[in-house]
Order: sequence, then C-alpha cells, then structure tokens
Amino acid sequence: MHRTGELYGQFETLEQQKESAALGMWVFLSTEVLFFGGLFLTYTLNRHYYPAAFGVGSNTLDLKLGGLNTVILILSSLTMAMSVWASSVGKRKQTTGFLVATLLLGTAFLGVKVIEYKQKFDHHLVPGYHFQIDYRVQHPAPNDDPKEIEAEKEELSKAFAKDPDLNAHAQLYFSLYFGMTGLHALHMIVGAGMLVWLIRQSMLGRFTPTYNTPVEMIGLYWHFVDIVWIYLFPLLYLIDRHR
Amino acid sequence: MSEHIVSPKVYIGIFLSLMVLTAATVAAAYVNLGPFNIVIALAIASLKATLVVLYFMHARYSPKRTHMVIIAAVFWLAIMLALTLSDYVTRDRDLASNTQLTGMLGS
Amino acid sequence: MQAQFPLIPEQASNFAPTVDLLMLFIVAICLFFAVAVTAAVIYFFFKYERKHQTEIGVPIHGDMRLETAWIVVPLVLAMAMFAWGAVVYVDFRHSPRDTLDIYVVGKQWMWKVQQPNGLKEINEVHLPVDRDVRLVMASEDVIHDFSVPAFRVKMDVVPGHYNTMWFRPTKAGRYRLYCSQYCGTNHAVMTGWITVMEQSDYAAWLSGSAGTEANPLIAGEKLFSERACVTCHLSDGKGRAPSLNGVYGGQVPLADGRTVTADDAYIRESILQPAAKIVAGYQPLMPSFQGQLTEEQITALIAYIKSLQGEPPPPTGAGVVTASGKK
Amino acid sequence: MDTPTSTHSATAPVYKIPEEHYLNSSYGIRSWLLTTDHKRIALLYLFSVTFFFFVGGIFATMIRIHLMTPQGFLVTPETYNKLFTMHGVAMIFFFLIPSIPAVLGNFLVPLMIGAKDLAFPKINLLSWYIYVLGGCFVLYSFSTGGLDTGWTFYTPLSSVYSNSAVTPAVLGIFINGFSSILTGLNFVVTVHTMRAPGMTWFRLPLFVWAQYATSIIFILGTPVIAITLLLVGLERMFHLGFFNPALGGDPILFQHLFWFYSHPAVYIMILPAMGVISEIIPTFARKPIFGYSFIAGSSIAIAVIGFFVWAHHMFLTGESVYAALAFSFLSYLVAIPSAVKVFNWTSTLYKGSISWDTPMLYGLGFIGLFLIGGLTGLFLACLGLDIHIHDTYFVVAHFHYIMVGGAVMGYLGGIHFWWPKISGRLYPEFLARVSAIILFMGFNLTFFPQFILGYLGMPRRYHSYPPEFQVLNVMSTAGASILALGYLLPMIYLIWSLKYGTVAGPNPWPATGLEWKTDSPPPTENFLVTPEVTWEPYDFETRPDLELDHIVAGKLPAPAHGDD
Ligand code: HEA
Ligand code: HEA
Ligand code: HEC
Ligand code: CUA
Ligand SMILES: [Cu+2]
Repeated sequence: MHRTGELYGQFETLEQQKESAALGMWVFLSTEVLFFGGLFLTYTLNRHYYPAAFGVGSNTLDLKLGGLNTVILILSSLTMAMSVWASSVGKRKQTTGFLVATLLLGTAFLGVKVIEYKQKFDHHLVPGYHFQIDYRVQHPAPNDDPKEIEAEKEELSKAFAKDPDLNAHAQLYFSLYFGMTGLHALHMIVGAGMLVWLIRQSMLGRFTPTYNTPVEMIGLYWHFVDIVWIYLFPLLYLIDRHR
Repeated sequence: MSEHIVSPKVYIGIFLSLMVLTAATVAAAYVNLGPFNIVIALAIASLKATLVVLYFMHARYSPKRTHMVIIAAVFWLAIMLALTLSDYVTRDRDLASNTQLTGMLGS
Repeated sequence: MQAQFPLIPEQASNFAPTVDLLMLFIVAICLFFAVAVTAAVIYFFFKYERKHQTEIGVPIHGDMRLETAWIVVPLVLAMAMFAWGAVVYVDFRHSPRDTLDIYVVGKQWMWKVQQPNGLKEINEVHLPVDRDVRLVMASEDVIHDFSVPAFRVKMDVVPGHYNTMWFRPTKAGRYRLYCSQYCGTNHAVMTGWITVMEQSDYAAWLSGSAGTEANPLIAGEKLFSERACVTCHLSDGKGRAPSLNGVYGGQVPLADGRTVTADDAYIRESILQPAAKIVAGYQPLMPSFQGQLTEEQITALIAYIKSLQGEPPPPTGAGVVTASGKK
Repeated sequence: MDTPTSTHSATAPVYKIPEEHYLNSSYGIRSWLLTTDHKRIALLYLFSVTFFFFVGGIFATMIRIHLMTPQGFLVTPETYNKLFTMHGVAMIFFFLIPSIPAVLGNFLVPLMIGAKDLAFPKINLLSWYIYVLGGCFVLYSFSTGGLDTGWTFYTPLSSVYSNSAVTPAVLGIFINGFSSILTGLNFVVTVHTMRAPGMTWFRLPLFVWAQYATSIIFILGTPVIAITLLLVGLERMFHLGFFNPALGGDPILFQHLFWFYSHPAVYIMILPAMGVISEIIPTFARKPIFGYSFIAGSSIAIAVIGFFVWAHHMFLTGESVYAALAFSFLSYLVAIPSAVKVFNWTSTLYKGSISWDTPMLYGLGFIGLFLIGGLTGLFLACLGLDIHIHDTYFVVAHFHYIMVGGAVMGYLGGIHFWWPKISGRLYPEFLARVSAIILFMGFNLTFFPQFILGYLGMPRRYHSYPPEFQVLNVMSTAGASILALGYLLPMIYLIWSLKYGTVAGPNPWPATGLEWKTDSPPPTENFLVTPEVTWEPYDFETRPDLELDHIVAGKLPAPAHGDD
C-alpha cells in the first residue's frame, strides 16, 4: 500500500491509523503476558516443590545489584514516558533527549546484568555439567569475607539437610533465573534497538503532535518490559531474605 | 487514542511512588511473615504494575477496547495458573518413596 | 475365543460391564442426535431442493424458544453423561481396602512386575480371579501406560510420580497387556500377558510348585515362554533380540568386535549378566535374571536353547541398531 | 443430482475477466515475494500449506500401507514412529492451523468488511516469511534424522531420550508460532478498526466472527506453546531439568503447558471451518441464516470456554481426581456452543431454496462428519469411558473425523466457494461433485473402522499389532487410497480451471457478502469506491442487485410439488 505523508494507504484517516497501531500494540503485549506466563507457571510449581533450594538460590543473588537495576529500569520508564509527553506537545529537542536518556539507562541495566551473570559464572551457578551450588563456599576467593562464607556454609548445610537433592533443585532455580532474566534482557535489547531507530527519526524531526505514534508504541513496549521486571525482582531476589 | 496529554508532574509522582513501593517490598522481605511474604511481595508488585499500566501506559485515558485487552491478558494468565495449580494442590499425595518400588527401579 | 468380528473386547474385570454400559448409554444419546440431525438435513435437501433458478428461501431469522430448547436439552444430557462417567472414574481412582498389591515398573521397553512375595516377572502378570488387585506403578525413564482392554483399565506410569490403579479380575484366562503411552522406538512391542488364575492355582503358582517339570527340555521350553524370553527372542529373528536358533555351539560376534563361542557358560552368563557380552548389532536391552531363576531352571533353559538347532535367520528385528545421530 | 437449476445454465450472461486485477497488476517473482496485498499473500499461503498437506499426506499414506499386516511390512519401528510424528506435525502446525485463517481469512477478511487491506500489510507479509522460516527448520529436522516424539512432544521422551532431530523441530514450531500470533493480531485489529461505513458488528459475516474468535486463541494461546517448546529445546541443548524428573522437573507440567495451547488449538482448526459453513449454507439455501447472533456468539463462547478444558487429555496421568472432574465437566460445557451451531445450520435449511452445488455438498459432508467427530468427543470427555479408550485408535478416529472430515472438508468447501472470486473462473462442476463424493466415501471407510479398533483396545502409535485387528486395518488402508484419489482430483481440475474454466463474473452463486460486490478477481485495492453497507447479513429479500426475482420458495407457482 502506498503511503501519503504520514498516512498509510490502507487507512482512511490518521485517527484510524493511530487507533489501529495502539490496539495492535496492546494485543501484542497481551501475547507477551502469556509468553512470560509459561515461565511464571514453571517457576511457581518448582518453587512450591523445592522451597529450600529456591531460598538458597535466591540468597546467592546480589540484592544491591538487583535493587540498583530496579531503580534504573523504573527511571528509564519515567524518561520514556517523558519523551512521549515531549513529542505530543511538540518539544522536539526534549523528545530526543529523553529518548537518549532512556537508551542510556537501558544499556546501564544490561551492563549490570552482565556483571551479575559473570558472578554466577564464576561461582559455577550456571546450569550445566559444572553446576555446583556450594562451589563458592568450597572455593572461596581471597577477597571474600570469611564471615559471609561461614554464614553461607551454614545456610547451605541446613538446606541440604532439608533437601538432599539440593544441587539439582537449585539448578532448576538457576535455569529459571537465567531463562526469565535472559528473556527479559532479550526484550531489553530489542527495545534498545528500536530506541536507536526512534532517536534517529526524532532527530530528523519526524514526530509532531499529530504524528508521534511510533514514540507512543515503543513507549508501551518499554513499559511492559519494565512491568515484567517489577515481578521478576521480588520473585527472584526476595524469596528468603528474612533468614 | 490518547488525545489526553498527561502532565510530567503526574509522571514524576508515579515514579516516586514506584520508588517507595520498591523500598517497601525489599523491607518487607526482611521480615519473616511465613506464607505472607510472598503474598505481600506479589501485592506490591501488582500495585506497581497497575500504576505503570494506568499512567505511564495511559491505560486510564484509553478506550474501552484497550481495557478489554488488558483484562483478557490478565484473565487468561489467571486461568493458566489457577487451573494448572488446581491439579497439583488437590492431588493425592504421591506414595512418596515406596521402598519396594524404588528397589525395583534401575535393577 | 469370541465371534469372528467382535465389537467389544472380552469382559474380564469388575469394570468391564460398567464401562460397556456407560458406553451404550452414550452411544444411545449420540445416535439419537446423529440420526436426528442427519435425517433432517437429508430430508431438507430433497424437500426444499431449488425449483426455480431465481427463487429465494423463506426468510426466517430465528426463534428464541428453539434456541433455548437446543441449549437446555443437550446440556441436561451432557450433565447426565458427565455424572455417570464421574461415578465410574472416582470408583476407579479410589482403590478399596485390603487389595493384593502388585508392583509394576515400566522401562523402555518392558514391564517389570513383582508379586507380593517378591517373585519377579517380566511382561507377564499372574493374578488370582475375584480378588481386588492394586497396581503400584513407577517408571524408570519415560512415560508409559499400563493398559488391559479386557479389564477396561489403564493408567499412565510416570517417572517421578507413583500412580496406582485397581480392578478385580472376574474371569480366568489370558489377556493382552499393552503399553498405551507412546514411549519411543519399541512402544508397540512393550506388550505382554495377564494370566488370571483360579485362586488356588494362583497360590500354587506363587509358591513355585508350578515351575518344576521332570524333563528339563520341556521345563526349559515352558520357562522360555513363561519368563517372556520369547517376546524378545522371536525364532524368526524379527524380535528385539537375536533368534536363538542354532546359536549353541556356534561363534557369536560381539558388539566390541570380539567373538565368543556359545557354550553353556556363555548362555548362562547371557541370562544372568546379559550386559557382560553384547551381541553385535543389538542393544543391551535384556534384563538380568539374576536371582529370579533357580539353578535348576537355568539348566533347563540351557537344555532348551541347545535343542534349538534350526538355521539362524538374518537379524532383521527391532533391536537392530540403525544409524541415527543425536541432534 | 443433475438439477436443471445448476448455476451454469445456458442462459447465464457471458462475463469477461476484468482488464486489471490483483493477479495481473504487476508481474515477476519480486512482485509476489515482496507483495503486501493480502490477496497475494493468501495465495502464497495457499501454495505453502498445500505443500505441507502433501508432505503430511505422503506420510499418512506410508503409515496406512505399513499397517496392512500385523507385523508391519514397510518400515522399521523407528521409521514408523517418525512417520506418524512428522505426519502430525506437518498436518497440524503447518497445514491445518494456518489453512483457513491464513489462506481464506487473509483473502476474505478485508473484502468482507469493505477494507482496502489488513491493518498491517507488512506484518502480514512478515507472518508468511516467519511461517516459511519455521517450515524450513521443520523440514530440516525431517530430512536430517527425522522426528520421533509424537506430535505431542511429551517429556522426558522428547527432551532426553529421543535420538531424533528434536531441537530444530521445536525451534521451527516456536518460530511458526509467531506467524500465527501476528496473523491473529492483524485480524483482530482489522476487524476493530477497518470496517466500512455501515458494517456494524452484527452485520459482520459469520466467517469474520469465526476468524475473530480464532484470533483470540492465536493471540492468547500460541505464546504458551512457543515458550514451552523453547524450554524443551533449551532442556535438550543445555541439559536443563524443567520437565525432566531425573533433575527434579515435572513431566506433567509439560503436558499442562502443552495442552493449554493445544486444546484451544483444535478450535483454531474447527472454528474457521465452521465460519465457512456458516457462509455456504445461507448462500445455497438462499435465506438468512437461522439464529445469526447465536452462531456469532457461540464462536466466541467456544474460543473462551475452549481454554478451560485442556486437562481432559490428561485424565490418566495421575491427575488429581478433583481436577479431572472439573475438566470433564467443562469439556461437556464447551460442546454446547458447537451443538447450537449444528442445530442452527440445520434449521437454516428448513424452507430454503437449496441447490446441490459443490460447496453445499461439502457443507453437507461437514455437518455429518463433524457431528460424528464431535459426538465421539463426548465419549472421550466422559471420565469413566476415557479410562478404556484413552490413547487407542478411538481417539485417532475422533480427531480425524473432526479434523479431516470437518476442518479439511470445510477448507475444501471454502476453496470451491470462493474459487471464482480468487481466480475469476468456475471449476468443472460435475468433476467437483464427483470428487466430493469420493472424498466422503473414502473418508468414512478409512476412519470408521478405527472407532471399533479403538474400542477393541488397539493402542495408537503402534507399528505392529495383534493379528486379530488386521481386517479392520486393511479396511482402513483401502479407504485411505480412495481418500488420496479424492484429494488428487481437486488439485487437478482447480489448476485446469485457471485457464479453461468458465469466466465467473462478480457474483456467480449469487451470495450476499461484500466480497461479491467487487470484480472477480478483485482489483488490488479491493473496492474502487469504499462501499457502504445498508443491508443485513444474508438478506436475499431486499437485494435487487442480486437479480433474483423474489419468488419465495413454495409460495408461488412451482412445478410439481410445492410445500405447506
Ligand atoms: C479440530 C479438532 C478438534 C475438535 C473440534 C475437538 C472437539 C472435541 N474434543 Fe477432541 N481431540 C482432537 C481434536 C479435536 N477435538 C485431537 C487432535 C485429539 C487428540 C490429541 C492427541 O492426543 O494426539 C483430541 C482428543 C480429545 C480428548 C482426549 C482423548 C484422550 O486422549 O483420551 C478428549 C477428551 O475429552 C476430546 C474431547 C473433545 C470434545 C468434548 C470436543 C467438543 O468440542 C465437540 C463438540 C461437538 C459436538 C458435541 C457435536 C455437535 C453437538 C450436537 C449435535 C448436540 C448433541 C450434544 C450434546 C448432547 C452435548 N478430544
Ligand atoms: C490436519 C490434520 C490431519 C490430517 C489432514 C490427517 C490425514 C490423515 N491421517 Fe492423520 N494424524 C493427525 C492429523 C491429521 N491426519 C495427527 C495429529 C495424528 C497423531 C500423530 C501422533 O500420534 O503424534 C495423526 C495420526 C494418524 C494415524 C495414527 C498413527 C498411529 O497412531 O500409529 C493414522 C493411521 O491411519 C493417520 C492416517 C491419516 C490418513 C490416512 C489421512 C488422510 O486424510 C490423508 C490423505 C492425504 C493424502 C494421501 C495426500 C494427498 C493426496 C495425494 C498426494 C495423492 C497422491 C498420493 C497417493 C496416491 C498415495 N493419521
Ligand atoms: C527385553 C528383551 C529380552 C528378554 C525378555 C530376554 N532377552 Fe535374551 N537378549 C536380549 C537382547 C537384546 C540380547 C542381545 C544383546 C545382548 O547380548 O545382551 C539378548 C541375548 C541373549 C543371549 C545371547 C544370544 C546370542 O545370540 O549370543 C541369550 C542366550 C539369551 N539372551 C537368553 C535369554 C533367555 C534364556 C531369556 C529368558 C529367561 C531371555 N534371553 C530374555 C533381550 C532379551
Ligand atoms: Cu512404554 Cu509405550
Ligand atoms: Cu482437547
């Protein structure tokens, strides 16, 4: 279909085009809800089966990094919302600025995630043949706090007492951890790619108060990714902190 | 759709509430409430998600159709979780480790 | 055994008549709807066949009363089917007290069965008639399903779970046992027999008196089928295991490239530690019979295998390893 | 059946194919591969799903030949297992699920609602490419080691024990899922926002309602199978344990996730076919459909309630008794909207002016076969009875009656009904009727014996069987060869008609839908002026443009016998 200005040929009016895009995006997000839903169900059942292993696994995560990432991501949602606002009142420079901020925050989130993954890799907590839940306490690094290691050791031995097959079950936790955060990160990467495109369009001055649909749509997507994290954070990091 | 333009003030207000709720959820996790820990964590997360959907995503100002899509997504997710778990929570306990059988396994 | 073209399998357990009756009930309801609708459609096709190129039908848009009727009536009948089915199912899922417990383990691709007194069987289950029997089942690998059509019962055998089912055999005889859940290559030959015996025969069989025969050759032949050797070792070579025709005294090529002479010791080892020497071209499927056969019985089996002196057929059976790469 | 009233009577006006239409508006392979025209994309799908139907059909033929003797004489057990798995995968995921939605739905939804195209034409093209990519993965799996897990991919067989090419296959189905999702998304948005003036919700053709209901399932069900099969793939590649009991996982969870999609998916297959039948019946009975709003509503009801019944595939897994009771109850509930449809179709025939044209023959066949398939679903949903017939040939017969007898018949009926619109020409009517009848006979001979086999206890997925089952199996094989002929014929004469068929004109039947108000084949932009809808659906009375003379059947001089 041919495009005349901002209007694609299959549509009669801009209004219709905008409505269609918005509905399309929401419908797509509903698909995403069920896509992640499958993982959430797997998570729920296994956590119900193996509370001890999930608690232990969760406590190996770095709450500071997780918390930091939560703040970063919510902040990026704010800047995204602000760029939608800026584009709808015609503030072109600010639109671009907020988009760039969003992109930077998103990249920061991914950077922190890389650090976290690296830690897990070093501690042999990546599922596979080398997985070993007590690797860290068996092979403490020189700069590890001995007290912390002691505490972790005790926690682990209690957990082993409750669940002799702790290693396998903790591996399930980490499979889910990597599955869920990995899929989430993949969505972030796709989002970041779209942001790059948006920033370029915005710099070219494509968006006006009558036509800012792409900013709004990618905004919706970005907020959705934020929501997924809002659930992942307590479900993965905060299972058993009150020990 | 959203001819309604939300002012930045609202956005900042929502952002601050989200921060407070994040702090709350971490704090709550350090208190032992037994089975209620997970309930509280999920309740706070859902509250946060609702704020994001209503304000950041403008659902509050969107047509009914959008609301229906959102409700459908949540409802279907609920079906999947609830009906599947209904099987597990009402199961007869497995005969756990029946020694006679485990003895036969792998022999 | 039955008529030439039976429509239902033999009825040999307490559930068989119940399930068949339920079936008839549903057939009746469905037949009613099927016939009514089909007849109406065909009648209308002929009766209202177009007579004029350009005529139109009588514009009728609908009728609330009819709609209500054909929502409510099927609903009521459906609830009846549901309720009856539920009653049978709940009965089936709750075993009565005081059952004879038989333990069953499914494994690719055989059934390992243990009688209450520890006697082991493979692909065979001996049961007394008129006793409530409970099967307690587990799987070693994938999901299987223990199914006996003559009893109208089946239940999945799921790794990581223990499932049970119960029934009461009501008629002595031999009935087919199938694996009903697809479980890989030899799913279709994971079959066997249920032998239902009079209670006294069963007691005698359990205590071992049925196994002894004077002539070792005849005893061996009997054991060969009773212990399900035949289910794998088909004489035509089409089974999962090599045909034993002409094996004795010959040279057997092994999977690791060696060759051995099939003497008494080899046969004996093959029965007791089958994994020790694997015949070339076959998978190590054979279960160990260690502890399940008396010394006497082993001798009888060897005597029988010695007597099998036909031409060995080519190994074309299911057990033959074919090239298939793991992806 | 050679009625004097067939549509091709000598007095029919002579039409000409329009000068320019969507088929000749541009030429060259690029104009097809880069097209965003929904009608061309529909044809791309038509070729690809037909390809997969033949792939699946060839596997089916080999299955039937193999089962002629109890020992099975065609292939080894491994190969047999691959045959039925690949048959199921090709037929379900790559033929039947996309068939009606992606071919007829794509072609017709915009035409029926008076739009120029779908809301997102580029995404529509993308869907097709995703489908092709998924298809390539699956074909790669088929040709390098095959697939022997059963189309249900039950774990841990699929994730640990199978030695076949499972990973590319699950990735292919995962990818293909997004094609379904995007098609569904496109339809939902299009129906909401692209309707022509005057096309209110309750003036929508029932086919559009059916597509809408199907799309709901596409959107909310497909993501779950996608993630589930992705997990199986990951489990296999990285030795993870989600569904592997040896590592603490639960194989039953896999079944829940699988059937959460795959039961609703059976309604993806049947709803569009029901939509086709709801178009054919009023057209060839020349009267408004009986109970329009009940048929429309029951489509939505099936789509929604269809999501509540999945664990009726799991009655014998050791599922909780309470859950089994609930799922059985709900399975009976979901049968009611199907019943409503059947009764309304039947009533539509009452006092109609019924012609015996080919699409109507398919309609008749559909009702009969869907009825048997659906009713035997009630046997399976019955807890007590399912104990005996679960995983036997009874199940195989049940779903072939619905899927082949129902959905495929509906699809073929639809292809014949809209063939004049798609190609601009009529197919040879006599041959078409003959092959419809061959199909019907062959079908019943193939699959009816399987009900008996099933009740006698023959388990499914068996490469060999006890000798007492041979007679019925041979009957089934004989039927299948007739069936194959019945499928081959339409292929031939439809292709033949592309060149030699009589030119159809815009509205050969005539039918009332908007799609018949434009040329055949339609121009690229569908309607030269945006149409405005002022009439109710399936209303023949107030439509002078149909050139019917409004003799109401039986009311005015009819030769021989009138009624009432
Ligand atoms: C298009 C596909 C399709 C459709 C539409 C259906 C429709 C139905 N199916 Fe079927 N089914 C399959 C495809 C389909 N199925 C497949 C592929 C499998 C096997 C999967 C596998 O394991 O490989 C299967 C398996 C299957 C099982 C599991 C069997 C087992 O493995 O043990 C069950 C159990 O409840 C079931 C039930 C039903 C029911 C109740 C309906 C209902 O929706 C039917 C409703 C229709 C009617 C009832 C007819 C019209 C009604 C009347 C004329 C009025 C009279 C009605 C009443 C009195 C209520 N189906
Ligand atoms: C849309 C779905 C669909 C369709 C259309 C079909 C079509 C057919 N199916 Fe299929 N079938 C399934 C879906 C389908 N099936 C599924 C899901 C399973 C379960 C798989 C599993 O257990 O995992 C199954 C399993 C299945 C089995 C059971 C296997 C077993 O459990 O061991 C059998 C056995 O008879 C069978 C037969 C047939 C036949 C004869 C046809 C015929 O209708 C096909 C006719 C078509 C052609 C023959 C091709 C076209 C014609 C030509 C190319 C002409 C030239 C060809 C010749 C001259 C031979 N099918
Ligand atoms: C589940 C299948 C199975 C059963 C039951 C079974 N076997 Fe075997 N058997 C095999 C297979 C497979 C082989 C070949 C691989 C091997 O050497 O282990 C084999 C090998 C043998 C051999 C060596 C054959 C040769 O050609 O050298 C002998 C002897 C034998 N079995 C005897 C018996 C006897 C006696 C019984 C019953 C008491 C029995 N088997 C039951 C599967 C079976
Ligand atoms: Cu074991 Cu099928
Ligand atoms: Cu189902």
